[in-house]
Amino acid sequence: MFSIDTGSGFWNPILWVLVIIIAFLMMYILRSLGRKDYRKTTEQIKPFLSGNPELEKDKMHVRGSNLYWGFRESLKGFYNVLLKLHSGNTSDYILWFVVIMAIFFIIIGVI
Amino acid sequence: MIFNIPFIAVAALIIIGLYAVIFRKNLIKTVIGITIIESGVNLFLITLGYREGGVPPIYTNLPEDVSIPRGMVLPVPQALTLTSIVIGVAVLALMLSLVIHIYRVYGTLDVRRIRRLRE
Amino acid sequence: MSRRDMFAVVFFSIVCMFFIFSALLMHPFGSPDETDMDDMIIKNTQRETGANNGVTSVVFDYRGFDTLGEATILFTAVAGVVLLFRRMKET
Amino acid sequence: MTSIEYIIDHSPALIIAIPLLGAFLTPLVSRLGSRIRNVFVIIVAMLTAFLVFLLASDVFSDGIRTYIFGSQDLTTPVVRILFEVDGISIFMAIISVLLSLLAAIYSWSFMKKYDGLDKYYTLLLLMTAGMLGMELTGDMFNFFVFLEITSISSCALIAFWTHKGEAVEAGFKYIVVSAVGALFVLFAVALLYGQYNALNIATLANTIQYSFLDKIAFVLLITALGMKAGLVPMHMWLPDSYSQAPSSVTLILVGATQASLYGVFRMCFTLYGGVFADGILSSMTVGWFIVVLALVTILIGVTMAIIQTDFKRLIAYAAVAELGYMFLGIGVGLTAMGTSYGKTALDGGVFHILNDALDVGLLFLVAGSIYYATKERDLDRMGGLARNMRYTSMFFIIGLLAVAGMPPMNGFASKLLIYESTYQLSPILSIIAILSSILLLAVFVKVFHSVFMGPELPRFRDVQEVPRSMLLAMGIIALIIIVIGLIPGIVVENIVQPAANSLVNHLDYISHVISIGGV
Amino acid sequence: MSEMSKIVRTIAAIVFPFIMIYGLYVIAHGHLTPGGGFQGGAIVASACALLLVAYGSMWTMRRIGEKRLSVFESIGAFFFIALALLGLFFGAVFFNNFLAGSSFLFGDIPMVGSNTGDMNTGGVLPLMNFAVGIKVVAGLFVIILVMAYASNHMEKKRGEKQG
Amino acid sequence: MLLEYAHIVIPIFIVATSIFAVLLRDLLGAAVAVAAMSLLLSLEFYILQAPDVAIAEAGVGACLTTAILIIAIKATKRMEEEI
Repeated sequence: MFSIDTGSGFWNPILWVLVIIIAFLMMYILRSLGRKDYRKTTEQIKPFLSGNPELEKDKMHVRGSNLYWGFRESLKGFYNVLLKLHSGNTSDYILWFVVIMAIFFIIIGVI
Repeated sequence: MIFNIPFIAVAALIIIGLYAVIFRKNLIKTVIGITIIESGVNLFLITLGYREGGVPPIYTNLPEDVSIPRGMVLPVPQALTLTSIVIGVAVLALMLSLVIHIYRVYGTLDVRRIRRLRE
Repeated sequence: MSRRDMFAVVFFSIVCMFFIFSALLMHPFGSPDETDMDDMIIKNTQRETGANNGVTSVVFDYRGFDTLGEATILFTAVAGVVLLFRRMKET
Repeated sequence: MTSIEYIIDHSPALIIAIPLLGAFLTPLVSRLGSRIRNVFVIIVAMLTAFLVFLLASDVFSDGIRTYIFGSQDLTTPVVRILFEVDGISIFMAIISVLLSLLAAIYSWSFMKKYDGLDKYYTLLLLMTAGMLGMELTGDMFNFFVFLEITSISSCALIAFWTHKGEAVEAGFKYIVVSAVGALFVLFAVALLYGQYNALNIATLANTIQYSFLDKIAFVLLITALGMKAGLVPMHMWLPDSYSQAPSSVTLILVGATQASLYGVFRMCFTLYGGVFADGILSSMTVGWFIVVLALVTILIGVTMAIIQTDFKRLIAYAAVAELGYMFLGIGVGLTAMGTSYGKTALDGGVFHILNDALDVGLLFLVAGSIYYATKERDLDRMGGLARNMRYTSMFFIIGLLAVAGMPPMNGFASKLLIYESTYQLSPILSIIAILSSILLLAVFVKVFHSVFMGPELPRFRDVQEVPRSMLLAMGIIALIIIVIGLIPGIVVENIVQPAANSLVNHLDYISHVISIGGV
Repeated sequence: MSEMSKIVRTIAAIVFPFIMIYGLYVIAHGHLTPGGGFQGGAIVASACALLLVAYGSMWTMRRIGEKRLSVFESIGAFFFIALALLGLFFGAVFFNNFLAGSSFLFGDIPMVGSNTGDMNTGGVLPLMNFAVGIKVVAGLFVIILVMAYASNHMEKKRGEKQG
Repeated sequence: MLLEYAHIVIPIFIVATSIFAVLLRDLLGAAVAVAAMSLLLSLEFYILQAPDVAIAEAGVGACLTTAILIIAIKATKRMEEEI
């Protein structure tokens, strides 16, 4: 009922749910071993930025385009080609259709 | 072979239409290209249904010497073409109203400049 | 001629070639190979639908559902055009 | 004959007729008031959904069901239009009707502030009818007609916000692409008609010879429908239109895209099924072609999704990648036709259609909710929204895990089937697919961080949680995702495998028409 | 489109009923002679387009109104699908031609082979022709009317911007 | 015999008008060329023994399509830009 057979193995979500529950239990146990002198009213809630003062909220947030900046930078050549292909030109959309059709014609018609 | 000319005309119409869509830079030319492709397909359907020396499949005041069914052209492609013509005008109207809106916003009909959406 | 155009011309001509090929390979103009379905419609149209016009009987009886679709397409196009120009009318 | 049997007997016709009737009446009903109109549309959608589920229960237990329009019995050769409902058709119909019902519920609050809503709801119902017609029909020309209905109505809906130039541009691109695609489909239908003088899929599949013209028709059909389904490199219209349409429309657009995908399935496996089965055309050739395109689809979808900054556009590229997984499933199924892992791949591909519709749909609805609450789509300008929008962020986590194929969710179950079967064809393909899935997770972690996490921005201090109807629509999808994730066995055995079997056994499809007197 | 000169308007007013009658004839005789709902509808719609050209879109919009035409279109579509649904109730199948051979309205069966044509034949076909005719006239006219009005509006706007 | 020549001549004219429709820089002229193409197409339908379709094509293709095209051209721009 719960498991599916994939031909070379099986998948059972119930087992996975059990694993998750065990993981949460362990996490809870580890958490309860920690220090208990945290107070909300003291200076403890302030972030520690190597002694620098905290900026305002707007500037602290890591923006969407800043994430994976390195990924994009390292694959720059690939992305340049890819962005050039996504030209946004309506004629190009139909051109790609014709190109695929031509390749498919050759594959089917010749072979 | 000479009598395959209507079929070759169909192929030519489709090619001309595709040419207009791919190589012309004006949006209205794109629309006209699609209309031409559609005319080509309509002509193809009707040509498929033609029988040499046939008469239309209408019995009102039919000449007596028509052999049935061999002497009549095929009715199904004609029905399909009727549907296809109305579909064509519907698509055309919608496309042109979008073109009018595009001109209102972008101020141009050049395909190469109408690409705020890319990447 | 830009690079894009050259690229386009190559593939476009391949597609053109195949279209012309298929036009030459069609059955000879004016003599369709198979006509079973249409012959049956021509023979039975008067008896079954009572209409003299074979095309109308196909449009509204044998393939009436297509016609419903076609009417729907027109309806859709009208709804679309009116929807697109709804702001124009207010001003 | 009891009344329930009577309804089941006529349900294929009623499934199309009821949304159409509803669409024709909506302009008249909307004069009575907006609340009545919304209730009317939702009732029509629910009635359609009810009929689809009724028909589904019958098809899954008793096999293929046909409906002849206009006459009691079939003639030889088939002249009338035939609806032939088998496993895969009804499987797709369930997805479509579910999506359109949810879109109707979601639109209640989401579209409240805009004008032109009577036409909006009309087009919504027409689109539902179009998708259902494409999926249930057994006639080539009828398929074309419904394809056009779907594309015209969705084009008008994509350009709904006409004051924005981008929306109009997206609508124009979509209509050009779909008009050209549909015309080539019609051309292929005409080629087939000219040779065999038949329009019925079963009749054509029975007599197809695979001459040169049939090859041309095959290429035209697969390419045109592949373009409408968003196969790379013909996918470029997809992010445009998905990102510019209102979110409720995007939800149905996912269904419309998948209806085109169904078209590819139907043409490959049923219409040209005999050609592959007899070995006239090696299924390896077409299969590898589709596998390669599918891998390119996955890779380009994922890599383009990483660098997007528009929320909905990012999800749209992720949807392209997800489409690649389905194409990978059917590609492997074609390449390894007849082997057991080929069947498993097909199961996975079919199962992934359902999962993709739900997962991507949920993400689009979340994006729509955020747009509703903040009027913002740029990822760079958002942040800290989880504080004020608890439920939405919870739904986003569910959708994120599901779309990236994290284990307890439904996406994993179908992707696992695809991975394992692909591994037996070629390990490298499977590894690429798994890596892309991981990248997909990375993409959505980025979105989650930049939208929901982070400090509370002063601009969004008084953002409210979205209205109840939108939460209801998202909640229903999330619930279905979790349920399918927990009991994949039941779903695969009872719904997915019959659907995949009906693809493989194209002879059943033909012989059923023969048994009722056709061909 | 703005109004044309008086000569054009007069001629359009004279020609309009003739085209209208021809279109209605084509619709009504759809089951006997070439023609039918779509063709006749297209002819009548082109007559209406003539009116639009002669009198200008403002006048036509004010006189006829796109709302009213939309209602006509809905009614035509509704009749069409209702006839199909009646087939389900009387003939047990959706889209059944339940009137053919019923010796009721349009119920006669013509003589097989060539004949002179009898209006009272065709079953539901003439009714469907009328429903589709109404629908096509209203639909095509609404499309042209709305587009002409919008184009007129845009032209005026552009003139204001330049002037 | 005459009809057979017509089957050769009219398709050639149709293709010629469609080439005009594509190549003309003046969009209004292109619209007129489309109308001419539709009219010739309707004539071709008529000699292919399809009077039903011929009426529809003449009404829809030659009249309404052209009207819509001209309306759209009036609302936008008459000449194709040269860049």
